[in-house]
Amino acid sequence: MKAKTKYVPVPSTTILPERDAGRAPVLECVKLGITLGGIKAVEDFNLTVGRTEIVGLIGPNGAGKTTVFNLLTKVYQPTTGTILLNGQDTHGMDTRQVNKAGIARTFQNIRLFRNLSVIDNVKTAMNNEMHYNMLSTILRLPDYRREEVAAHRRALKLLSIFDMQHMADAPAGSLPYGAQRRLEIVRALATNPSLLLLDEPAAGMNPSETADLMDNIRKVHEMFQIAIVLIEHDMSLVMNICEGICVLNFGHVIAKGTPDEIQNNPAVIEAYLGRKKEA
Amino acid sequence: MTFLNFFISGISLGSIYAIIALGYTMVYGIAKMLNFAHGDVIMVGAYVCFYAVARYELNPFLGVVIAMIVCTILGMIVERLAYKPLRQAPSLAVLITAIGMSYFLQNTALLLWSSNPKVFPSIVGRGAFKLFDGELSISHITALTIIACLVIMAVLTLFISKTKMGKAMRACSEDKGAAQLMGINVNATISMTFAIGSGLAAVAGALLCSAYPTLMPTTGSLPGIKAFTAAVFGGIGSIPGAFLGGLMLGVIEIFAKAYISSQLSDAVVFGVLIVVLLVKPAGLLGKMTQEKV
Amino acid sequence: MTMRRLINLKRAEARKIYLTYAVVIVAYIVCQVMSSTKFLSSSMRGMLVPICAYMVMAVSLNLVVGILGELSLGHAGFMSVGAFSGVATAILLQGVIPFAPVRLAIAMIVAAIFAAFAGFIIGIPVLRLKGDYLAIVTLAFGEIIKSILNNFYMGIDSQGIQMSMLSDTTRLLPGGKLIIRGPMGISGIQKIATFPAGAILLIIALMIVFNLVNSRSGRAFMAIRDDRIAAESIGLDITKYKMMAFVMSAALAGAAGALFAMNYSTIVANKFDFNTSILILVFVVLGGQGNMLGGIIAAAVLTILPEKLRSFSEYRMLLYAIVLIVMMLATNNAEIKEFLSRLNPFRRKEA
Amino acid sequence: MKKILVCALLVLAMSATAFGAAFKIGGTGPLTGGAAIYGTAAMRGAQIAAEEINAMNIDVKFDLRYEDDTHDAEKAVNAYNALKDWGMQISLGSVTSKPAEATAAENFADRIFALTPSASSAAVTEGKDNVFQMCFVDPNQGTASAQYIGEKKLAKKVAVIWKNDDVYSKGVRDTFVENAGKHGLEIVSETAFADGNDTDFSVQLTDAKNKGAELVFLPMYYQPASLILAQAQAMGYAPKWFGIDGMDGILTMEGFDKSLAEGVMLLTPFNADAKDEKTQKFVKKYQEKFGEIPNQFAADGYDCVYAYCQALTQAKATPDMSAEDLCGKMIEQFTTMTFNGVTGDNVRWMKNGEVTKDPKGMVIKNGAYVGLD
Repeated sequence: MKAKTKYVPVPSTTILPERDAGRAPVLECVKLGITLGGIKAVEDFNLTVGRTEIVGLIGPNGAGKTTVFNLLTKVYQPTTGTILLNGQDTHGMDTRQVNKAGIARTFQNIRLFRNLSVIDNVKTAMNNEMHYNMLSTILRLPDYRREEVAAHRRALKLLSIFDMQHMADAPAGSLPYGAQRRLEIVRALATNPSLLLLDEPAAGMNPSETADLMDNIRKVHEMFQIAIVLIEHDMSLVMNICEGICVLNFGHVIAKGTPDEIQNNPAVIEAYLGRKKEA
Repeated sequence: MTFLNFFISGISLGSIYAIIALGYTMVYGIAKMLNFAHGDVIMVGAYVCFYAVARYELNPFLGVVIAMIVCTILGMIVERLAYKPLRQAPSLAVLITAIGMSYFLQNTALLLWSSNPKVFPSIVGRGAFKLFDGELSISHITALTIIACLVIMAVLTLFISKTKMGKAMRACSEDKGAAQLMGINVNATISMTFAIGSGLAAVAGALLCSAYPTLMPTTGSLPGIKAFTAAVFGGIGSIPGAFLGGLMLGVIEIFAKAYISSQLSDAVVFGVLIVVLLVKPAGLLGKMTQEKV
Repeated sequence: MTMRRLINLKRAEARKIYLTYAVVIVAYIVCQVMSSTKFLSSSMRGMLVPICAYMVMAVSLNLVVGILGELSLGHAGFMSVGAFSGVATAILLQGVIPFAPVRLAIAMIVAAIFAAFAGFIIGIPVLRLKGDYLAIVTLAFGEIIKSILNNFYMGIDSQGIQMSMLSDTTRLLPGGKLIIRGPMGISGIQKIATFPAGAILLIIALMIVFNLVNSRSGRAFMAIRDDRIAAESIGLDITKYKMMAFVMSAALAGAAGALFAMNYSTIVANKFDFNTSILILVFVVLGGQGNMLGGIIAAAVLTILPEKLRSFSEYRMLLYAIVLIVMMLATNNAEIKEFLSRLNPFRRKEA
Repeated sequence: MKKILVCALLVLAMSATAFGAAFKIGGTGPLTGGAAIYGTAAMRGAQIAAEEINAMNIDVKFDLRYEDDTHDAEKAVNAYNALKDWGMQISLGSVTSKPAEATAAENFADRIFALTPSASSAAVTEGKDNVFQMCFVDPNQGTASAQYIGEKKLAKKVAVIWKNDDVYSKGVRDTFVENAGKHGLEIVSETAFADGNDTDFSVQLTDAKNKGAELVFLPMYYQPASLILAQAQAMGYAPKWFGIDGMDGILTMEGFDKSLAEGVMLLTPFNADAKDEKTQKFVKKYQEKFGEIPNQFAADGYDCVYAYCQALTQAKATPDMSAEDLCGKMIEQFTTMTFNGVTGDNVRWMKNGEVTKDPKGMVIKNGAYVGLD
């Protein structure tokens, strides 16, 4: 066991919902920070996410929200701080290992496997639960068939949550924008995460699409009983769906709390919502 | 003293690689394509220079100028006919077209100028500067090549950083779409890049064949590949990188021959290249670009 | 029935795969019949085996370039490793296994193993790099393999196999035989490669690649090609899959190399140089990246083309270059493509 | 109906003989690519010989065809097959060694007689009763060179620079090194180069110079040799130079400074400056036709066709004979006849296909060959 924590995990200001109290949190970030090109993009970031909590990460453009996701998924290695995932220190892990440990994400700029079909995008994400080997692959042995069939069924089931099963065979790159965003969520879910990170899932969607998305996120949350952190600019979505909200500005957390608390927080209003209200 | 002499031979060979690599790196930096026909443009430049100097007995420098003009035009024609239609195509398609162009130039040269090797007349004679009682000698052509290399590098750097065209080139190398939106004529800029690269190729051809004076239709192809390696070694797209990469490649090649094995020198050179790229994945002076997530 | 449909790929893709097999088998039968009834010229007959070898090379490189999306400029190096190890195996087995097809099969398997091993060794450093840098390192390795084989000596005598580098210091006992002779390569090879063997190898290669592509590994390859960062984010082991594709591709190239070499009485390392690597890359690009049938057809066309151009004597290679450029322009330029499709009277009406 | 068919067949047969009044003779060689100099020269030499013979008032006529093999074994077999489809009856093999090895195996299998102008590797003829060489076999050149240098006491300390990826260079180098000791030579320096690094020779020359080599042996073609001579002069190193037949041609390179080659010795069967009538006629024709002075490859090609002419005449062969019949006759002729050509007098062939002719020691004086003693 290599426990190379830089900081002793201390409970940060928790905003855990009632139902998760007493259960170990999914994610604990302690004094997380990174310097990119000499600039402290994120500094002293503390966040605790409950087992089934939905957390919103908001803030003006350039506040460092996506950087936090990149730190959590180890696209960047943090310069300071600790990330505990299900109580396990993720220090030294890479993106792949973090995913295996339970984090799945979507991307702000959609990153689908554009030339693969919709269902193959989902099945690719199930790779780690398939175990047939090279020989079975080439000779099409029974375990190949068994696992492929199982994966196919599960992929269709996941797609049907978002009502996408009918487009299973279309190339992912050819889907309309909204469907691409949904597919990214399905793909992330297919890796069986305990924490789902959604980076602006509603970007570019019209109000009715956004409303559908909101329902879908709720549905997913209920079905899988997982924690979700989402970055979003659409305040109606954030305020409606999130139980806890964390506000970032210039790489620092400026506020944390329930949607009501955040809406009335003067610092937030000044930094972010305030401008919106004036507009 | 032997060591120093080898070092000078290495620099001499390396400066030739460097000057070819400059052409590769310019075109790569701006058009983002590996122009495998570059080596053959060098060959054409050398032939033009050869005919001007040896057959028509013109002044060697006039010969180089004529070669530059011919190659510049050739480069622009090649770009217009073969590469421009593929601007939107996948980069591999352009690579293969460049290779086709390389075959085309080689075989045209074979028909025009026959396969018989020609001995290139040196553009500055065969003399050498003797130092330390002749223990150390630097041939005039080596000195000229290094100077030419430095001058070209300086001029290119100035051109790219100071002139309007140069700035347009840099803009194109960063982002063609954005450059277009800023009112830069991307096609003209790329065409200009090829013109400059090919003009440089003519100089490189004259220097290559002055230093190692045999000229055949295949003269350009192997030095071309070596120079391409040098460009990557230094960080492809970087002008000082091409210079440094070329010199280092030359020195390593000579030292490998002298101190390791003359039979395995190529293996050693490429081995060093691999090690360097593992330590510095974007070459010695190349910029590491991080993909934005 | 539903099960089959479930597991199996989209129909269009499946159709493409069956079409590929069908084309290969029909072409094989036609050539075989024509060849045995002497309808085929010696020139064509002589090219059947090398064409098969090049087709396998195209399929194998397509796995790396088309499916995995990495550019390799040193693929001939693996062909070379396969050619030398395969031929050496065949020579060593000459007394032991008198039946040539079995010897050929064993030689190809050994060649595939050696080439796969070379692929693995090379893969360790190479796969850490990206894009053009990866390409140049594969080029470098191709040259290194060539340079090493040009200085490699191997012989056999009563004491077993002897090897040396740089110069022949094997000191074989009387009755021993020097098999690999540095720059002189291998001479006096028994020509045991046959067209049916080539066709079988091609079918096997296609089977391996198609089955691989339509499996979890194949999806991983293509996912890495389409978006490496996303692939990592869903837990794919990039290095492992890149290595898998690279090694598999090297193994197939090795088998193809053995087949190729055993169609000639002599081979040298210089045959498998940068130009050969490029030639194979041309097959892949011209046939369409990831398109196995296209690559196969391109391999056949580009191997036969220079032979058919012989009547143009000295203009032959010039014409070849022009045809190559024109083909690249025609298949990749949007305007020309549009123009060509307008010429095609059978084109589908677009809605 | 049957009659018509028979008539048609008869006409066909007749036209075939009328058409086949000449022997179809074919060869392959590199006509494009880096080795094109050698193939083109051999082809042109053969062309001149064929034209001359066809203009003569004798029964033997030739229909000559050369195909490009780009110095590659695979392409050589393709070229050979193309010639076979054309109806080649006798073959000129291939010009360069490795391709020739590949085509020789085909010649052997198809029973088409081959006489290669210049493929000098021993493996070309090895084990094939119907493949013969016009040039010296490589190992003989190495042995002969070592012997010559030893016997004439040209030097004691010798350096060798050879081409590491070339069958020809390697073949000569191997036997030279093997035999050097026997003739009292000490090899003090041995260095190599290869295709990608054949421009800079400072390391090889410095090594030879520092180790005190009095003579440098250059088993290679003339193009790299010309670079070596120029670079040696630039660094002020002036040993004795000794080359082999591939060195021939160095004086005729356009723009070559002949003073560089002053004193270079070489063993070559051909000398374009020779005063005998045969050579002068050939050189003059070649120059008129192609504007260049023929090298050894051209001379070999030329001699090959003349040797065939002599053998076919003596065997009373006719063009309607099959390739296999001709093959038997040619084997018989070539193992017994004596031929005088531009590359040597009293040329004879051994049963294994190797040629025996005296290599002429030449030295370059004032830009021309002069016979050594």
